[in-house]
Amino acid sequence: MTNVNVTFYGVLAELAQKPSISLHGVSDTDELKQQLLQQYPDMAKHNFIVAVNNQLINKNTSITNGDQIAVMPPFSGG
Amino acid sequence: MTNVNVTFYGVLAELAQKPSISLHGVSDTDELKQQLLQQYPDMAKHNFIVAVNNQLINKNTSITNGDQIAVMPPFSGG
Amino acid sequence: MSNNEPYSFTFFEGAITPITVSTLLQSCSSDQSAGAYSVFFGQVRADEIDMKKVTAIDYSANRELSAAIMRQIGTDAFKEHNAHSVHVVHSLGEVKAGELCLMVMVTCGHRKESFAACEYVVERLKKELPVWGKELLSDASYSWKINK
Amino acid sequence: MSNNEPYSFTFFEGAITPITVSTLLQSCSSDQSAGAYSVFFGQVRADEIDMKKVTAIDYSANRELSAAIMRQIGTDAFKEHNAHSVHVVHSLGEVKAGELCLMVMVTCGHRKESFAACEYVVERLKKELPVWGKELLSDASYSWKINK
Repeated sequence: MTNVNVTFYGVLAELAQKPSISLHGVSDTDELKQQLLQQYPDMAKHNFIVAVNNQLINKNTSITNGDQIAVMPPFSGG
Repeated sequence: MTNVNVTFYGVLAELAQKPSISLHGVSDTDELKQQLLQQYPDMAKHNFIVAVNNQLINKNTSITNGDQIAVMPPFSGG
Repeated sequence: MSNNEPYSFTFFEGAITPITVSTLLQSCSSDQSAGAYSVFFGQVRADEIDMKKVTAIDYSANRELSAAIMRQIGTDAFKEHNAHSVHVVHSLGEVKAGELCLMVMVTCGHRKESFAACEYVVERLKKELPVWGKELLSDASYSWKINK
Repeated sequence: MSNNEPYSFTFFEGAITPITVSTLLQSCSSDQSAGAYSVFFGQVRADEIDMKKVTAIDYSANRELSAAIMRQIGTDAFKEHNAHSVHVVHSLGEVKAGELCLMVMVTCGHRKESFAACEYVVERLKKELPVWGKELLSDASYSWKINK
């Protein structure tokens, strides 16, 4: 079973009430999103930007054991 | 008779070999240019920009006694 | 940040100071073929949001991903805009209204290139850098910043 | 040059130093509605002219007329580009290759305005300011600079 580390940023870290969690048994990023929305329903109000191992992804992407996943709201730097 | 001070800048000051001269009896800026070209034939190679009392002029302009006249080559600041 | 490399990207704790700026400027003067420096500074504005004033912005970032994305933007600026150097400093943590939170400096051979290159880097980093600003308001509430 | 007036124009003897720059930056931070500073620096390039290198530029100016023309450019930048402040420093006398000869700093509410306003001021002053550069060459000859 896959075991991955998920790190939250910005308003999403606030909604998760912690900077990161471990997730088990998610095989791709679509599944990841579903599981997060189940666990944190308030996140549904926000767009997610997802990076797997520091690569931004823009379509459903498979997840491998040990992957580092970043779940980010829209950027607002500068 | 009009008596005016003419100040040269850039390459024109070099050609005049002094920063300024007094000119007598010129009644407008066209006459001024003619007189300068007679006195300094090498100036014919350059475009003149003329200011009378710190006002740039772009057409023939009459000259009054005591006017301060600047005779300038094209600008190259910055 | 103040080396002679043509590229740097730094997160800076708190507000960017004029010292940071002059250090960076000095580090570029060895390039005698650069005729133009275009520099952009972002300053935290005391905007009003729902009748409350922004007193500061608290910045957080995905630092590793920011480094990778910023390097790509820099590489593109060298290739597409003839940049001789690209240096970026972004604040993390709290920056008060009236203080600097972003500095982008681009050097090029000529001025028109430098204007275009600097604007290019600023626009791209505003869109693409994984950084978040939390606007702290005068009544101790806050609001997450949204970039336009 | 380092006051809190929204406009200044200064001729500076010799090269512009990073100190000049940070002083000017600091003087603007009191405007908390300014979110964007765009700054342009011109540096003397070691160009080649007829196989000779430019080692320095010796600047001269019609100072009084420059002051009047620069003020007009500044006024137009306030009106047409929503500038909050416009500060210009231009060198006089000798500035070596690799040294700064021009600084233009414009502050605006937002970044896009500031890019446009800074470019506007730089382009106009290059065309309109009665300043002349004499390029000093490596063999002790010289050549009068021509702006493109």
